[in-house]
Amino acid sequence: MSKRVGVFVCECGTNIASVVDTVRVAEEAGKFPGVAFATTYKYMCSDPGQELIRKSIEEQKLEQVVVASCSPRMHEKTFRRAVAAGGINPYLFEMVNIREQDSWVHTDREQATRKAIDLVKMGVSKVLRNQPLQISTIPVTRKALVIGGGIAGMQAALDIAEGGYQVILVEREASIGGKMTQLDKTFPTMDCAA
Amino acid sequence: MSINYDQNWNPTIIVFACNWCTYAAADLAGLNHLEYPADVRIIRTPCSGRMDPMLVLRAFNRGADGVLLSG
Amino acid sequence: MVAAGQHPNIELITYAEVTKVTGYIGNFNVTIKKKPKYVDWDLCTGCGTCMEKCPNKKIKDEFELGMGLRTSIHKVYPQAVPGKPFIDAANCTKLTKGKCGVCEKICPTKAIKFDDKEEFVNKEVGAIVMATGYDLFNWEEAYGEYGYGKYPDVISGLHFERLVSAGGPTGGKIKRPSDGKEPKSVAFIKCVGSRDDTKGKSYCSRACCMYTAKHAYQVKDKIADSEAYVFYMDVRTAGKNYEEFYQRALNAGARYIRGRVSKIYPRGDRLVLKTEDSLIGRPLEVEADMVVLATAMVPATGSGELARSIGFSMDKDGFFQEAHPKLQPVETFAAGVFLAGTCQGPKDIPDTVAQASGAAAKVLGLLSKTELATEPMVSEVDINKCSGCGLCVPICPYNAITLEEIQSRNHHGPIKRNVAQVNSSLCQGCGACVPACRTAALNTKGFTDDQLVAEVDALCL
Amino acid sequence: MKLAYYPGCSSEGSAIEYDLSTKKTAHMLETDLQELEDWNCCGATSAHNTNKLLAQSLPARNLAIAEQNGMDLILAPCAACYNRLHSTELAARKDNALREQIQEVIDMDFKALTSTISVLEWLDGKVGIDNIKAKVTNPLKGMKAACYYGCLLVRPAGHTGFDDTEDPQSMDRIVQALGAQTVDWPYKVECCGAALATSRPEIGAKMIYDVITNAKAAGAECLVTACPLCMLNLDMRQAGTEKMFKEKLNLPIYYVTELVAIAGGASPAEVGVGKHFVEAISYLQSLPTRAAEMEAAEPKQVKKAAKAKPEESDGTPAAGEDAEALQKKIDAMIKGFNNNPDKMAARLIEDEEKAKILVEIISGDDKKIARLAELMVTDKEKATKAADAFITGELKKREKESKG
Repeated sequence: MSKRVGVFVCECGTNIASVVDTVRVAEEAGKFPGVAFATTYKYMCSDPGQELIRKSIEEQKLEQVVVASCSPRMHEKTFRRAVAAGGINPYLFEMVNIREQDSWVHTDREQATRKAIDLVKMGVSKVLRNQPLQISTIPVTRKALVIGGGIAGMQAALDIAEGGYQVILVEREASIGGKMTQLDKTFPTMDCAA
Repeated sequence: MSINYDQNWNPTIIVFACNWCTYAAADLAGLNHLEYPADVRIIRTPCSGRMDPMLVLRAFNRGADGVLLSG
Repeated sequence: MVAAGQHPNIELITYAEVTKVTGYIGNFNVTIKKKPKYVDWDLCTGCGTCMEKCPNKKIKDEFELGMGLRTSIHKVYPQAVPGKPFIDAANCTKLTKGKCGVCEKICPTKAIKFDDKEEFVNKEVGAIVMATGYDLFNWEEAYGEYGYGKYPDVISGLHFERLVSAGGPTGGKIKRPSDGKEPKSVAFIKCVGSRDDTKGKSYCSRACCMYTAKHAYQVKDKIADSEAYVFYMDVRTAGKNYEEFYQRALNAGARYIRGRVSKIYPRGDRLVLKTEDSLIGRPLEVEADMVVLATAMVPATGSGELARSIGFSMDKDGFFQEAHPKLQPVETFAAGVFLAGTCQGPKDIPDTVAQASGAAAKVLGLLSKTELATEPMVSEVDINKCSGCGLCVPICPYNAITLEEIQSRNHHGPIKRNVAQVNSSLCQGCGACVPACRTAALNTKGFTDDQLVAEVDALCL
Repeated sequence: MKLAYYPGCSSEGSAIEYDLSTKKTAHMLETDLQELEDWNCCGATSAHNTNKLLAQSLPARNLAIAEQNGMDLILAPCAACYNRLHSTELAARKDNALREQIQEVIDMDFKALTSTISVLEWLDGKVGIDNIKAKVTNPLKGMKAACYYGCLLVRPAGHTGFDDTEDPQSMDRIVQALGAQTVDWPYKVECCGAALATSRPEIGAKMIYDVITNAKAAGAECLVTACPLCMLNLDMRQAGTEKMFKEKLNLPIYYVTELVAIAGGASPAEVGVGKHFVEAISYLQSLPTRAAEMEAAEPKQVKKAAKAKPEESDGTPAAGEDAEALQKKIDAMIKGFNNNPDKMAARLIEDEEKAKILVEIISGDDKKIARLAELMVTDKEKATKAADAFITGELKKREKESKG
């Protein structure tokens, strides 16, 4: 497999850049084997940030991408889309968490920067071994189950039913209504609960 | 109980963190800006069930000072 | 409520519980236990003759929280939906002692079915909305200073709702449970079980400030020359028109006193509340005829087991855990399972309705697709390496691995052998099977041994 | 049973009778109390308000002495001593660093192995109610006591753990075992205000007043405590409180151990009851008379209940009549029903039509007549209601028959 990794280091405004020396991280990343291109940007998840990734893939003929920014639980999907828009398989991408697990939990600039460099190195080594993966599909049973027939359950069931789908509403008691039916009037309008 | 260690020593500590709990918890620590030593390096695993003892041995073999499995 | 009961797209299954959920997003298989009602609701017209004639009339009515009486064959309450009665087996003399059977004799449609049995049905669904609601904190077990429930005129807010309700045991007249007298002075205590780390829960139950304001207003409104005292820690009125409603209660003459009540004890036929006015820093004693406690909301009993069986988590208080507190407040960690209402955390009616509609929108988004894209980071088998030992099969928590026979060949020629196969729709990519595989035939895509080793090496060297 | 005994400073001064009676009780219940040698002050109030480590080291030294002597349990009768010793032992078990620090301060080995118990735990939990009952030779019949636990003995929750913090029952069980009655009253764990006696006497006196009047309102004739400070406050300052509120209170206060010892045969004087400020011996002496009065009053109470509703002159039994006289009245009523049913019916029902029906119903029905007669003697209102019910039932029956 060709080894042309692009590394994109996000500053997240000052969230990352105030603790981690992002420029140095990008410089160091550029020296890792396989890395063809490394840069920083203020907000990598923003439209211009994603455009930067897309354009760099094209211009630098990148084959794999590493984004060093926030937690993958936050923006992994965003960047997979950006990578795909650049024309490479979205799974030839790795995300490195230098915000939640670095800049937000450390205060020593030198140590945090060294950690960020290590984490980027880890991401690059991994992405070099990534395989292109294909998304498959599964069928959907177009029917919903609502457990509990109180206010929440009835409202959800009605909204789904109004949307045109079948709903099964299961209630523990012999009548739906839940606690609501025991209430008298309800604030702030003081209209009747049932 | 207290641990005395060289303040200048930067150990290599590898954490294998389950994506669903420990990794999320580490993110939550970040959200709350709870500070901890910067020697910790987290490797994300899809689940702690994915952990292979081989990986722990590999880490020690390559010079890690400590390994934490959490999930 | 009636709308939910009549909608052609809604199938109501009441007096039933979900006991088992298997499958995954878009393809859940649900087992529902229908408890025996002893009445065939297909035949029953809901005429109510059986309820009139049932000789067992002295059963404490759960709906009225024990303040009213009901018969053994009964509806949950008169306007129940569906409007049909069922038999409470524990209190029916026919079912416990084999005597009576009056309802069976007089039922014009012969709908009574004393041999009714528990029944299990299976349903296929694509999405699940959890709306299991809340229970009230059991203050009688925790608050000795309020008498552990031994004073009949110390009641919960829900009791008060029944007392002011036109359909309640007193026909909407506020009367004391002890002697049926109209209370001239009613004291309300907020945060009973809420915001109390020692005896109750640390969280705020959110709805109590407003319903207590409503109760105090109702006392002033319904009882002439009455006093309504509200003992509070804070008055939290964050909601549209909420502050205005609180002011309305104040204007009606409700007396708000900032202070915790440390003790309630009887004096004659009244109750004394020992408390303080913390704004002026003075201890206080207030006499009242009735005390209403705004008790905390806690998760509904049994909801925890349900969550565990489906496979999503709960928070420290037992409420269902949303996938993200800000960005995914109606989703759970189990894809395709959504949250609505107080099962996720204490909330009032407007918030409940809003969240329920939010959950419904998520469900509609899901059901509008005929097919779903799946995460490709799942396990795969290298059949050339697989020895067919089957160790991985019981390890998989999602039952995604099976042994299949394949045609293969060795140096003697073609043979048949077993190899493991992963169902990629069921596989959640946890990778538990990988370390179990002795021949390294299994790997999780995206988290292969090769990749993880590379990460370890990158960090250590 | 062998217990280490920590008397505490008050046992040699204000609470001599607590010490005396505890020792007497121990002797009677075959508990071997071994007083700690060279014990020191527990540090209550003064130490834990000023220095946390000191407040834990003072009691820890006593615990360490008990530990050296191999004692598992240490009895601390004073509520404050109990609290300080017990909380120290819990804190030291939980926090090893603290335990080591305390060791350094007291210069002794301290493993926090000994557990501190209160008098109530000892009597209720270790000796047991049945064993106390077995030793009672002089039951305190006739005594109506309010068991007063005070603010400290069963608190904080999850710390003392031997009884409920809001509605404790252990002392009630002990006092009942001695033959006395205990009252259910709401002030059993309220503060007596002892700490305010010198700094804010007007508040302190109000708190004393509240505790005492509440006990009396619940029907108590004396108060039982297990805390020397409560005793001091409620007993010594009762006279001052009476003066301040211009009201005679006169409620004798006893230590629970005094009562156990006396019920076990000790004389009140020998356990120090004579040392109390509020005279407390005469109430004990009056118990046999009170017991006799109570017994005599019991059948009367039944009649009082029967008399609860005011009635017309007919059939009302005068107070003091016995059951025999009651039966006579009932018999007379039955006779009246049999001989002159119309008149009797008129006495129950005003409406003539209805009265007529009643006569028809009861004629020849001995059971109904007997029931009505009995009710007329005991409670005429009920008799009227019963008659009404008979008539309504009959009318319904007739209506049905006419339809059928």
